Amino acid sequence: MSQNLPALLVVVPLLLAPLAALSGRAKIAWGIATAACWWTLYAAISLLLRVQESGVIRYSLGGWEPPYGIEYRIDLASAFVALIVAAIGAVTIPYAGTSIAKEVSEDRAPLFYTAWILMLAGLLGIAITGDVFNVFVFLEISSLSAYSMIALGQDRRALTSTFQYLIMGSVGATFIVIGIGLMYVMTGTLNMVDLAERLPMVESNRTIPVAFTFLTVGITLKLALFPLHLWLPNAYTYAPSAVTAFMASTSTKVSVYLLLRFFFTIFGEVFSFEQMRLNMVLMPLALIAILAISLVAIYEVNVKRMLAFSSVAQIGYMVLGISFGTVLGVTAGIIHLFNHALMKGALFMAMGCVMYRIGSVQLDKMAGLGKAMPWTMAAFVGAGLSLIGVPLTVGFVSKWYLVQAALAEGQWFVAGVVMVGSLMALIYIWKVVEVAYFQEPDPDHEIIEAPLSMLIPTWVLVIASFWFGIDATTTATVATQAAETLLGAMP
Amino acid sequence: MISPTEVVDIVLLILLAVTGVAVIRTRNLFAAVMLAGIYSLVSAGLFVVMDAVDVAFTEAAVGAGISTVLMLGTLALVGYQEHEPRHTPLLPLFVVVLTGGILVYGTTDMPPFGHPENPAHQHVAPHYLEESEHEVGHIPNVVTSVLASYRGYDTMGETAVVFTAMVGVLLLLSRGPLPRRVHHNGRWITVRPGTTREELEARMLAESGDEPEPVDGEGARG
Amino acid sequence: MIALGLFNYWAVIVLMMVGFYTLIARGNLVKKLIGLNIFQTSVILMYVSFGKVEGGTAPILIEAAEHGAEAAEPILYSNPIPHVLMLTAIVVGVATLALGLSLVVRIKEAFGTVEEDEIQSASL
Amino acid sequence: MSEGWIIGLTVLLPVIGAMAVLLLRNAPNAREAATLVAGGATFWNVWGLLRLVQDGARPRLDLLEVVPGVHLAFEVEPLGMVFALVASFLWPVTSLYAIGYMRGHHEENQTRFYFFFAIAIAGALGVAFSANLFTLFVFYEFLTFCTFPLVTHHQTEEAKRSGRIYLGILLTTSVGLQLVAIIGTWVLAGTLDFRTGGILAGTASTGLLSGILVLYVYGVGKAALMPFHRWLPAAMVAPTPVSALLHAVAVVKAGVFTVLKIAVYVFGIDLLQTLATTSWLAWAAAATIILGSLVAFQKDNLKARLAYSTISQLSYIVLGAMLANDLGIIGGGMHIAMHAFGKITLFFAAGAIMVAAHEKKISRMHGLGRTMPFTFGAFFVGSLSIIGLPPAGGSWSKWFLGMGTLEADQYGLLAVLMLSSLLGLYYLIEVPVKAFFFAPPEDAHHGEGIKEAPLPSLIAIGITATATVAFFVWPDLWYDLMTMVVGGAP
Amino acid sequence: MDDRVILRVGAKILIPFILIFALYVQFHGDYGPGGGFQAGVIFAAAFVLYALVFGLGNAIKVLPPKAAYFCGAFGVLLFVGVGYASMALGGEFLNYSVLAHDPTHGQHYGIIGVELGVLITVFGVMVALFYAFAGRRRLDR
Repeated sequence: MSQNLPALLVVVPLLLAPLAALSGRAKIAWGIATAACWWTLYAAISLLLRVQESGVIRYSLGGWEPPYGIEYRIDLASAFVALIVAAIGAVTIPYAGTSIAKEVSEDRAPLFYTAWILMLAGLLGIAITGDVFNVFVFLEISSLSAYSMIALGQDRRALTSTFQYLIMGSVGATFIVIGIGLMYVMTGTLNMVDLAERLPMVESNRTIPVAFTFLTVGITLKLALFPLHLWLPNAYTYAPSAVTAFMASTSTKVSVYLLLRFFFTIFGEVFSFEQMRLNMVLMPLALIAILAISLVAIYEVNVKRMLAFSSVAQIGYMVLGISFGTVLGVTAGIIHLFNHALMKGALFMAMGCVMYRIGSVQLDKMAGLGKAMPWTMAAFVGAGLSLIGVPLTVGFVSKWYLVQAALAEGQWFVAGVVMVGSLMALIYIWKVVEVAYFQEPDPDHEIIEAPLSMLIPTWVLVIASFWFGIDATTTATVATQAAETLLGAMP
Repeated sequence: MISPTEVVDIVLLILLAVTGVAVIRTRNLFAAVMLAGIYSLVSAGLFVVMDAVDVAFTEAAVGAGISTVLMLGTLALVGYQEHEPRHTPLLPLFVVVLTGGILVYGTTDMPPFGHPENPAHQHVAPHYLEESEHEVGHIPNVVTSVLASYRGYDTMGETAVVFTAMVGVLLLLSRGPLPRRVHHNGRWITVRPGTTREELEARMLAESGDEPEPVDGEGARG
Repeated sequence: MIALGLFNYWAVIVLMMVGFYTLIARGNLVKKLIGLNIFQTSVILMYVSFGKVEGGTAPILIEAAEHGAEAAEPILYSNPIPHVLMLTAIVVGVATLALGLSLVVRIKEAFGTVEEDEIQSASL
Repeated sequence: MSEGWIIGLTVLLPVIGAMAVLLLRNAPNAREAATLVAGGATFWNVWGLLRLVQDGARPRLDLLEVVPGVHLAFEVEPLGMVFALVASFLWPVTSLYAIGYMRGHHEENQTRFYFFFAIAIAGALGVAFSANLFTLFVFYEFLTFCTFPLVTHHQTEEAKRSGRIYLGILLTTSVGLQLVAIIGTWVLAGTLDFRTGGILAGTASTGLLSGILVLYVYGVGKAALMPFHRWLPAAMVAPTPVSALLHAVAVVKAGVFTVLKIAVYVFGIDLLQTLATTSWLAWAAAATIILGSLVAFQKDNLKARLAYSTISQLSYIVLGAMLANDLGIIGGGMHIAMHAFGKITLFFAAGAIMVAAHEKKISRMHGLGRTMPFTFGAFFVGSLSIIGLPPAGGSWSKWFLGMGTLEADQYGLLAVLMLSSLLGLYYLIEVPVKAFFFAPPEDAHHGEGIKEAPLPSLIAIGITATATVAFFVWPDLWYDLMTMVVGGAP
Repeated sequence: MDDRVILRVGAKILIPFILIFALYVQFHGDYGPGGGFQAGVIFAAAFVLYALVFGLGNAIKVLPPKAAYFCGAFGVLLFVGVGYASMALGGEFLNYSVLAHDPTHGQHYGIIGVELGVLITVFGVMVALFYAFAGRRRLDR
């Protein structure tokens, strides 16, 4: 089994998905989904360990040698991202068991969990594949399942926001397909490594820069980089709580990974940054995302929506890191992938708990929740501190690397913007804290603490966001090595 | 010198353009759907001209067949008429022209259409054409051997996508018992399935005279 | 067909942009999906154009016996890879379309309209 | 037990105390006893460490590596010892005071108060013992957050507003400026450890280093250099023991301590002297000294007046650091201790007046000295120390600061120190003088039922007032420690 | 209903031929254009035709929605199952060569298996989609 582990990481969920669909009972389907999530966590951890030990793992699907067949190619970056996805899946699925039972009708639950497993499989497939067209296929699996889950939100606006997401997501995917086609026509191959070898021969050609442009635009649509982020706030706001937590922590992360993969592995940093001057585009956009979108978040009164805008701003941080094009910058980007997954997951899950009990996440409805739901709000504050970037939380580690990357390049202004961004996070997190702790609750409503099955997963992420903030050596080492691999500084 | 196939190619392309523009212009959605079907059919023809018989077959079955049926089914539910656009289409026009312009710029360095020496035809494809007979066995249709074996994993993904679509559509559209319409005090009230009698009575008491909000079909067929 | 030069690509690009325009400029959700459909079909057209080989034939191997007289010269086949990719893309396209249409149906039920601006004013 | 773990225990003891407080929340007497015991134990530990430091040892505790190359670590050196001594000694004293105050004032949520109080002390000790900039920053921020519930203790609208200002300014400066400077230091020097002689020398152009110095000095918002001083008066909405400990000792001293520490161990005195912005910053501190005094002058609310006096006095220490010579550093370091004891006496007295007579305004305290002679007597002693007059400890630190300005040939700054003392003479001495010698306002009822504050509070006031005088006679402890900091023999 | 007689008779005659054509497309996929996907669509088209002519109710009797749904899931299982089978026999996932002694035979079996999976899924999904859309009635009527 062990030599087939790369394939099993993805195909076990793919086997379990139809089984969940056929199970017909919500509980059984949930059990199957849990099995799928935990299996992938196990597999992702073993793969990461194995990659650390013995380098890149290559696995030829169907036994066909690349570039003739499709291969899975797992280096540190992909193993790390796969681990993020799997870990978040494993933590959110117990949570989903309770929250979905309330938000989605029982007879739809089996289908819901099927979509959940499919999304997991799709994201993992993107993370470890070594074939560009295979990326597209798995991107569509994850996108379609995401659409169907978001549309299940209780507010009718869930439908329109899903439609908006579907349109923008499909445009993004089509752009990616166009880019892949243009690369193919100039090189005759779809394998990433093969492409990386053959692209330099035709780089001076006009077609490749255009392919690069289309891929970049397509992927940035998927990862919701400003100004292509319009779908994200709506989708995150109206989706069922568990879905928001799962998606916010995984799907944009995988898109960021794709960006890394295309920029560094396939096109190479020399082409991406010296010839295409990528940083000239990405850096301003990232900075605007950090400042402008954080400002929007400050004025938002729906807390889920506030957090969604904050996600757009945080994506700005990741892209900012990447836009330096240095090992330090990419390390910052990768480590923030992980860190942001932990803290935003926890924040959205805390809001899910609030939703579960009071049916709303409007700021004015949350008065006095600090007393009524102490554990939930403590989780919110804990993860919020991380978002602000208080030391000994993961958010600080991200900022540490990001600012370091900026200063190493002499970009003091950029470092300043990063800090201003985290202060803006302070403002919007603190708005919630003040309402929850400084206002008296509505005495008419008896509000009790969220159920343990939701609190425990939330707290797992909160504790993790402190744990990996206090001891960030592991994550930082992996991220640095991954960045070095991507930039080719290491064999 | 222009060969007959090239003439066909050009004619079909022009036909497609005309159909496309007609789709934009018409406000009748039924016509638009039909034109989209025709668009698929014509492009299927074009695929045949360009030797992509499998693609043509699929496009005809899906684009002209299934897609049209689904769209007509939708139209039956949502109505046939499109409203006048209310904003000036300047921004979309700009985006489209920019995108198209960049693409055209990208093609200017491309090898000419159909040239056998194109890099795309030099690297992996010849391996399939030459070796599939030994490697996969006697399957003359190379598309099939690539689809099902060399890139079988993509096809598995594709099957999963289809399955995902079904999961999604059923999540959205399936419903068990339809909402009932109950006559009360001279008005019709829509009652969601699963409403208990007590809830219903309480609601009737509370009802002030507004038509209830549109009902969401909860419950699934399974 | 070499005589066509790049004309074929350009024509395909124009078609793509027709679809793309319908997709982003129109407010009717069904019309948007039709636009998406045209957009994707045109991308398929682009790929298939990439696979075309002048003087070639469909990538279905011809037995030497059938081939007969011309055996001396190798037969040219069109490139099968774009075809394979596009079979997948068509399927993905119809899957997206189905999901989009079912959303449209639900939106109509929830908002009473499928026009974007009316939905916006309804959800305020 | 190894020396390193004594440090760990010292920082941990207040936390253990806090836990005990939480556990004993239903038994007020036991709860307060726990605070006092923990306070005493902590001070005992610090005293033990002091012995080691005086013998030239530098106990060290490496906790863990947070990101590669950056450790969470403690190391005790003389400057940190000064701060730790002040904080750990004044914690039990303040607790004693708080017992009287909180009960006398019928405050709510007393458990939360004692809990965060203890936690804040842990933060202050962490700042004092930090072995590198990172650890210092961690505890610096920790201190900000765990004092927030104390500042907003009353949970009123006003408390909420003040809390916003408090958190806003402290975090804006620390994250926006200080952290950038720290990471800049890391990028330039490749280390964040505090080392005698500094780590930044020769790593970059003096222009860049001058810029980093500015980021540091303004980035330490807790030092309350204008214009980042607004948080301090805002935080005065807190109960008086909080104001006393946190805003005369722990929080503000953490700020100026950080400035001193950065000056000595990150830049080094030699490097500081070459930087263009040093004297400029010294003048910024001088401006704060004067402006703070002038504002204090106009405040009728006693706590507000004390707050602005604190702002002014803190800049003495910043000024001492920016003089960039041994005398300035020694004076600054000693002023940490002298000001702490003096100012806490003043706050204690202000609180005592509030508990006993329910008066906040100075103009309404006329004649009150006759009913509360002990309190106003202590206030007088504290004032002397702040102004820098014998027989109070403050005179020594001011003396060294003055000498420092002369050594730096900054006669203008010396004039500033003089002027500020004159202003202080007026705005501080005014209070006891009017209390003793002026007739009470007509609608006041000072005679009826008002007596001195509760006994625990009085004991606390007595201790700090006595210490203030004692340090005039025996300033050696502080002087010796600070001499070690600048490299002299103990 | 009389005017539909021709339609009904026509459909009755046509549907078997469509089904046979679908099978042809399925199994001739190795030699000419066609394969599981196209065949699945054609199969589904036969059903759609039946439903349109004889009514949704009758179609549901012939093929209940649950069955269509089952097909949609089962095809995926079959496809993935072939992959697992090749794994179990010591090859990589979807390496059909190990399915028989002779690699090309194995490839052949594998391709038949996965094409069948595609057929079943596509057929099931298409019919399920049709049912879902057709079963949804306009509420405002």
